[in-house]
Amino acid sequence: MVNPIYIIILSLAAGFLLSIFDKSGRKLSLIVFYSVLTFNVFVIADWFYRFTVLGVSTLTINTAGFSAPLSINLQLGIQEAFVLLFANLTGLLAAIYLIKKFKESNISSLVLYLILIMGVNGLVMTRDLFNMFVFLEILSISTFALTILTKNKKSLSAGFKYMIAGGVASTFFLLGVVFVYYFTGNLNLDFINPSDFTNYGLIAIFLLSIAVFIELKPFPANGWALDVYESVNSGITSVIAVVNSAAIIFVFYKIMPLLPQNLLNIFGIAGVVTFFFSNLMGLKQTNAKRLLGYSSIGQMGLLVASIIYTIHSPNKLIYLIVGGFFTNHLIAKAGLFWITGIVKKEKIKDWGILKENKFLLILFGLLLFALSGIPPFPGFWAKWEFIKLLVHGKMFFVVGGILLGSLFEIVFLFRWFTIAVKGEVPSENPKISFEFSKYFSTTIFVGITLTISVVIMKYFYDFNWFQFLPLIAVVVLYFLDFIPSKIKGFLSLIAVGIYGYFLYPFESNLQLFFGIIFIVGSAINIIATLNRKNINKGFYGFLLMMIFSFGNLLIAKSYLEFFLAWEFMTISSFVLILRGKKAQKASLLYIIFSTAGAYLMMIGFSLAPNLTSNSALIIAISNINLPILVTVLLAIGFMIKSGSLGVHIWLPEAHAEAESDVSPFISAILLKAGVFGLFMVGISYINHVPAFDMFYWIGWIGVLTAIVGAFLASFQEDAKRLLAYSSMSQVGYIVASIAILSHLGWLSALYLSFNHMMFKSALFIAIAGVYYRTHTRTMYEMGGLIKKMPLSFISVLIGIIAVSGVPPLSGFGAKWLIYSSFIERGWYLQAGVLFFASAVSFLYLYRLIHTIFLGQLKYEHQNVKEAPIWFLIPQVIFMVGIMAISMYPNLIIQPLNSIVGNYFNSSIIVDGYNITSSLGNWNGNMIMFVTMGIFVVPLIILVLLNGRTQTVKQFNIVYAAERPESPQTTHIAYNMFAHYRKALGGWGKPRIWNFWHETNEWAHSLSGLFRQIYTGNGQTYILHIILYIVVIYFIMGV
Amino acid sequence: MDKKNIKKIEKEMKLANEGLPEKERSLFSDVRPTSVTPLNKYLEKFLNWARAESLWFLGFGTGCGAIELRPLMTSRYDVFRYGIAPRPTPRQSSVFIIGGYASMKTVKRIVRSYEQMQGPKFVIALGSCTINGGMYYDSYNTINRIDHYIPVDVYIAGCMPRPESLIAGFNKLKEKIKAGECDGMNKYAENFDWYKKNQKRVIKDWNMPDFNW
Amino acid sequence: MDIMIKILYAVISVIVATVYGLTLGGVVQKIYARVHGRFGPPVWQPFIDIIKTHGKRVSISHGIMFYLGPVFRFAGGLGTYLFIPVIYGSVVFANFSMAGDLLLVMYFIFFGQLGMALGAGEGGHPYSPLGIARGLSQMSTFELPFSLAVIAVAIQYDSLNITTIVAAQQGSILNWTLFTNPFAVIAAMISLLGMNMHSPFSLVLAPQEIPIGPPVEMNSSFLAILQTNRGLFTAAKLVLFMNLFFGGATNLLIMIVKTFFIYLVSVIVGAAFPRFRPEQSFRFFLKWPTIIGIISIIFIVYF
Amino acid sequence: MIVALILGFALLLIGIYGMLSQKNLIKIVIGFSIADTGTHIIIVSIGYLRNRTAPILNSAVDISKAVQQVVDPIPSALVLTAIVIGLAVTALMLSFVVELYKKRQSLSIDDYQELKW
Amino acid sequence: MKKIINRIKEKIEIVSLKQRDDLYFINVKEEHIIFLLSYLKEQEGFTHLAFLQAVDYDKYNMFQLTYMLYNYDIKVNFGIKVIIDREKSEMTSIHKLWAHAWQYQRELHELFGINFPGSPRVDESFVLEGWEEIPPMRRDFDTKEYSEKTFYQRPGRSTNDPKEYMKEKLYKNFVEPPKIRREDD
Repeated sequence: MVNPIYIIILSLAAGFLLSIFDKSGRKLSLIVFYSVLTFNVFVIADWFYRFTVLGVSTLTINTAGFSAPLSINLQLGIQEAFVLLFANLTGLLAAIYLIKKFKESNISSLVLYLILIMGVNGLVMTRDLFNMFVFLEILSISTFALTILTKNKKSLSAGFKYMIAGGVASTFFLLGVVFVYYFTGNLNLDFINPSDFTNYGLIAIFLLSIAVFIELKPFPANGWALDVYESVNSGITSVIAVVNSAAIIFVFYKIMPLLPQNLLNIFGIAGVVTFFFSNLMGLKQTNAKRLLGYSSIGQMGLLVASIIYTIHSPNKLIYLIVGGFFTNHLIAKAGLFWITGIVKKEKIKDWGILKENKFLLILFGLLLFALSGIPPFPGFWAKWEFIKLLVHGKMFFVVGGILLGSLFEIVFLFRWFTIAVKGEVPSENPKISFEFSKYFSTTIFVGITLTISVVIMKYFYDFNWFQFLPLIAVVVLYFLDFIPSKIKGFLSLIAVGIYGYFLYPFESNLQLFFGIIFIVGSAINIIATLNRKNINKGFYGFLLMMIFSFGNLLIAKSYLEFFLAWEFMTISSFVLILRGKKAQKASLLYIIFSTAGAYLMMIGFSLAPNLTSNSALIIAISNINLPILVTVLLAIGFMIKSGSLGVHIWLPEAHAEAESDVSPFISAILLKAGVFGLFMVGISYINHVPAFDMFYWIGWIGVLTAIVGAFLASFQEDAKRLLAYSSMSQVGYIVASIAILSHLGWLSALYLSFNHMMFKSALFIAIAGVYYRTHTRTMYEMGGLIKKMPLSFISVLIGIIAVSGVPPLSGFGAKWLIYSSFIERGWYLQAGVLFFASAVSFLYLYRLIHTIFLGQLKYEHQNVKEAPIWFLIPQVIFMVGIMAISMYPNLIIQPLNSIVGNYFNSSIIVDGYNITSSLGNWNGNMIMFVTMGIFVVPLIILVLLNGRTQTVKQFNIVYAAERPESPQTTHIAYNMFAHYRKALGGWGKPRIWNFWHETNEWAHSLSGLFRQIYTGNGQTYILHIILYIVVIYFIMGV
Repeated sequence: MDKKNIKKIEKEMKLANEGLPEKERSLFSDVRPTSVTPLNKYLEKFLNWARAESLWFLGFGTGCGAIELRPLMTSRYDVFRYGIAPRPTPRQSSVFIIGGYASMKTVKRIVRSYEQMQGPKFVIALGSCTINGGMYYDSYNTINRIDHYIPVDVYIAGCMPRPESLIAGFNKLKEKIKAGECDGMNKYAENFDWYKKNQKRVIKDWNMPDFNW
Repeated sequence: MDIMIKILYAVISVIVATVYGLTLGGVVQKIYARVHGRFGPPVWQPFIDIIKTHGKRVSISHGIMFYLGPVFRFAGGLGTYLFIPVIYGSVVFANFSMAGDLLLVMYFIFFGQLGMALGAGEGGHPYSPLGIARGLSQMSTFELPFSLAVIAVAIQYDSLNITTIVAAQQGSILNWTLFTNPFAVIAAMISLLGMNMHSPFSLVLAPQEIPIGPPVEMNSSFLAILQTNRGLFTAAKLVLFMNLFFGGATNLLIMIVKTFFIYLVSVIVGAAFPRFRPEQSFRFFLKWPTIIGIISIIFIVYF
Repeated sequence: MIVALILGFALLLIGIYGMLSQKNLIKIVIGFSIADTGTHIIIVSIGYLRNRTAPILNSAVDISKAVQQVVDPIPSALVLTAIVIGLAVTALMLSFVVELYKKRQSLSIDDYQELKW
Repeated sequence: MKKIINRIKEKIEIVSLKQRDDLYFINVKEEHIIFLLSYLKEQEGFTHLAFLQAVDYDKYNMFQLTYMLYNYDIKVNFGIKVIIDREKSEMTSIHKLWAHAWQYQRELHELFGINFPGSPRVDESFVLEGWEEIPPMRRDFDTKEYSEKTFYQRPGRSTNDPKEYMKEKLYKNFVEPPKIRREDD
């Protein structure tokens, strides 16, 4: 209804009249100023509503009464409305953000701001080339002037550099426009036909497009933009970074149809190069705003590449990808600049200050997650679709550049986030001043991101509410955070129960089995978390998110649903790990490795042929013939998550540094997600065995993980780190037995994973109980706790017997199954190495139980009480579980046999309790009773024949006719297997750790090398621009 | 003395262990030793035979007698023939050989090792120094009569008796055990306070429990 | 009903094995004495020692785990023995071997080891964990060649069941594993040295370095049970080796003769060699015996 | 038309060369304005047709035959706005230079390099 | 060795005595002792401190300390005697010159009561744990009486002169062997 031309007219008129209004007081001028801005937003919003919902066709407005070629015509279509809506909205919110600044500064800044908004609107709507030049100039001049809103030396020189570079670019733009006119004789975009640009004509369109591309700050020629981002006032920088760039990117979008294909490709490649290198250089940044500058340049490059590469795809896809990247960049960037404005801290390492202000930290976190493409934010969907598109287009080089670039981005963004959450608060001025206006605009923007993501989730993908569950859990529990922790614990327990109930009718019993591990296992582990005393905000929210994402993993129907659940699981476990006291490095390491794995899986999934049946992925994948590259990628992704050799360095850090009642979740259940994935890959692999026998190598990796994990575990001083390496070694067993691809192999894999979940959670919870009482994790500080904590001792004793595989308990069943499957399959050397690993596992198991429970009790632990009841209940449940399985193995062998039955024909005969395989037979029940009988005989002998027994205290030992000086000196715990380490000699060196450390160093030095380009000298920047143009010209090969 | 009142006796007569600092009192057991009488005669006769046939002596070399123990294990004297073997810890040995002079410092260690030995235990004292102080009778440091500090079963005189006389001593000990006369443990438990008084008179800084279990 | 008979037979075979094990110990003491040129204790000396140690009137215990340590150890010894079919074909000496399976027996050895480790650990004496750390590390290294040899045997006879392995070796002397796969036997015999803890590998009970290692706090009846177990456990291991590598035994006499000569190997090596440093012994086991083990597997697979 | 075009390009290159080589800020601004005028000349020379007159409808050119006598009017119209914009940009640049001089009392561009890497 | 003693004589006033050609003794005043020891050790090559002993002359109310040094090159033992007052019974510690001297000084402190301030662990018990009496090596301490007091005597101890006892016990019918004249006496 309102003709969009009024936007330009009104802002222009207001611009001039403001100085008059100002005469009668600044308040009046401000009111006028803000009313104009809100008017613009409403007009555009109304049109946008008409276009999208009512489906009105694009509107063309002719000026000065003449039709198009003679006069300038403006056009407002769905794309323009979308861009303008966001541009004006950001403009309004940035203005609100700058309200304090506008009050003080003279009226000219308000005028300039209005002119800027008018320039943006005009630039987007105009179809006429020269008019575009005019609006571009208006826009640039007002931005140049606004840069010195806060007058300091840095912003002035940055402004000057920006102006020169902008000037050069606009000169070329002008030349381009003129030559286009010369060759086509026409200035209006609609009437120029691209065929005119034959041989000579190419120079015109080249000049035009290169000028616009320079404005978009391509990689080598964007020094001037970085200085502006770093020094200018945050409000203005957000406007420059978002509103200007949005307008210019749209200009590029408008002139794109004219460009020849080879020029387009060059710009696409240049975009990806910009994204990759700016993120690489971001690694080395310590200044917050400059880091955001690098990231925004990168995002612009990505946006350009996305526009170019989605040119031939259907509209819906374009809107999703380009729209997703656009909103993601726009909102996240503006929000983050505003937050840097609020926090006012130059150096990243001082951002520990954010810990004080929880609300701001949440905003900051959400915006960072949006920027780095974590679901449910738009960036995630856009990246998924874009990678899928590129992979189908066989452009692997581009895919590689983008994924590697976004990995660098994840590194420096999450490093920033972990510093903010875990960094120490800087001493001077620790307080963040609260300004309503700044908070208001940031919260609005975060709200908009969330609404967009929900819209995308609803509109583009018809997800059922299961996929939303993890999100709902976090939000609901965020609002319930004031309730004391125990009630929240019970609530979450009930929630998991209900979720399990809804999840129950699984399609395949393999899902049921993993369902039990995930849901029932986490339910029991939640009991252990009930021991928490204080409110501990946000813990149960993310815990539920993780558990629900486990469940969603099982019932995922499409690749995207699986990947969505996978990413939810990663991000929630990352936040849970981050809660640990010294967990900053550990969580960063974890998120980097998981995202790298996730990206590999993303490529894998996009390469995989699409699913036929709509049943759960685990079933549907069995009749899909995954090409070999996909299986390799997926397998690597899943193995990263299950901590196999070579990518295992995140595992000990994450387990040890996470809070003591979180580590059981991570080690017992999170690793099983990787195992579930490997099963999925295995299922598709067995139906269509391709040439290259990949699973043979996965088998070797599993075996080596087992042996290396066992050795590393036995040389640890910290109890939780020891258990972490032990889980790595146990999962190594599982991975190796999956790789056998035989009935017995998979049976042992499932049996061991169920076993591992039980005894590993029991062990971790027991150590949590010990840590809760003795407040220390290093083992040599403990000792002799059997007298004070007998129940924990029993649970650890049963745990280590189960882990080591000593006959009566269920561990032996796992070992028997594994060795028979290995020998049956013919992997003899692997069986030998596995046997060696299980023998070495005795070392660390004995070390765990001896240093903590046996030996000498220290003075300070004299009055330690038994672990709290909440830790004991889950341990008792798990102990009962282990005893039940070892007493009646059929309880689990029977169902597992049927599960594996529908993939392989069964190779074992189960009659009663006697299980006979091709090699030998095992009767768990009989062994258990015989062992009990055997155990009773010497007990009776001892009780009968033993004289009067006198139980004595800990110092009544034969100490070579002396008395022991102190418990510390007589307790053998520190560096227990020093001779073994000496025997291993060279083999003991941490090679893999060094390798990853080297790559990290190498990446940082490379980033240091590339950022030398920005020497800070304005002239060199102009030189870069001109050289860039010349280089692109030659590449284009006119 | 059946089981019931042993418990009662034990409870009232807890050892004080003042020699120890306050912090370490709870690290040592303060139970008083009690004498344990054998159950029935014939079983005891048989067990005495077994105890005599397999004498494990504690390799605790005090004074110059220790050097005599080494040749016993060589092929020339070969004491293994009689079932006699050295054991490194008092827990597993039944014979405690005190070889020669015992200074005040050594008596403390002798008492501690003797009390840490188990069940029927026998003591052989070599050389005249254990009998009446020998040539160090007038020294400020040497104990004159060892039997005031721990009960002794067999003395072997001589200013360091040769291995042959040692074997003779062992045989004498075997006869005494078979005859059932060697009851050092009960003797020590019954007049425990007398022994403790004597020991405390000689051992000045008593930083150990009253009875070293 | 047959359970009762089976238990009765098991009791008989355990008593026979323990007596045989202890006399074997006595005989070995005699051999050591003869090597040193002295008469040495009478052959039945171990029995007297056991009776004497049981005869002790007083014993001290450091807590429940210490009390159960020797029980675990002896149960481990009993279990290892009972799960091996001692005499091929005889019902009396079949023990509980119908579930008899190589992996079960190999892992039952660990059962005894682990129990002993826990019991000695509770004792609180520094020497016991030192001894156990050495014992476990050495056990982990000598298990490698032994497991490789066992796998080679499993491949050769295509089964992990001891009865089938022994059955395959009957007939003439030539089809003992000794001749059909000599490398496996060499590797296994070297690891037997480690298992029996005779001199070159007597790290655990190293009399000079850590006086008798783990059982330093064991006294009176606890010690007696350990001594009986030493007899039974050695017998069990020897029977296992006899079955796997030397063609099993059809009657008691052959069993005694064969096991005696197997044991003799480690005794003679023990009498001649001084003790290794811990890291030397670990490195020793991981070098040559493992290579021989791998050769034995390759030998079986490809010939 | 060709001569004017070449002249325009020459001026443009001189201007850019001036911007790149000179250290003094004011000289850079001058270089920029030269380049700007160069572009304007190019714009005008684009619309030139042989022996035709400037597109000003006044006494010399009567309305009816204007189309044959007049040079292509659009570039000339465009150049007007371009000149105005060039003027605005140069003015702003000079005000920046004044501000910079007030802050650091130095005109060489090398002194304003603190924002780097 | 003569030259060395003369050189010492120039420096400080001493009394020297030649026991054997490889053993010399000198008496020194208390204040010169440390100077002399360090001089001998650094310049004269007497690098080895064999022992440090004391003699208790309670009649003259003095202790006499003897430092026995040894020179590996000229193979000579050199004893330095010094008199210190019995009441004060204090001597500067020489553990800085010879590290192992603390052992001797600790023993002297326990058995003679001579105090060496600054010497490491000088007041820890050496042999006698928890000794309350006066230092036992002093002349005025009667060991026999102490032994009878603290340790229990076994009655029936009799001592007899070994010469007569042997003659009476073993060589009853012993005939004195004829004396053989040796050429040198």
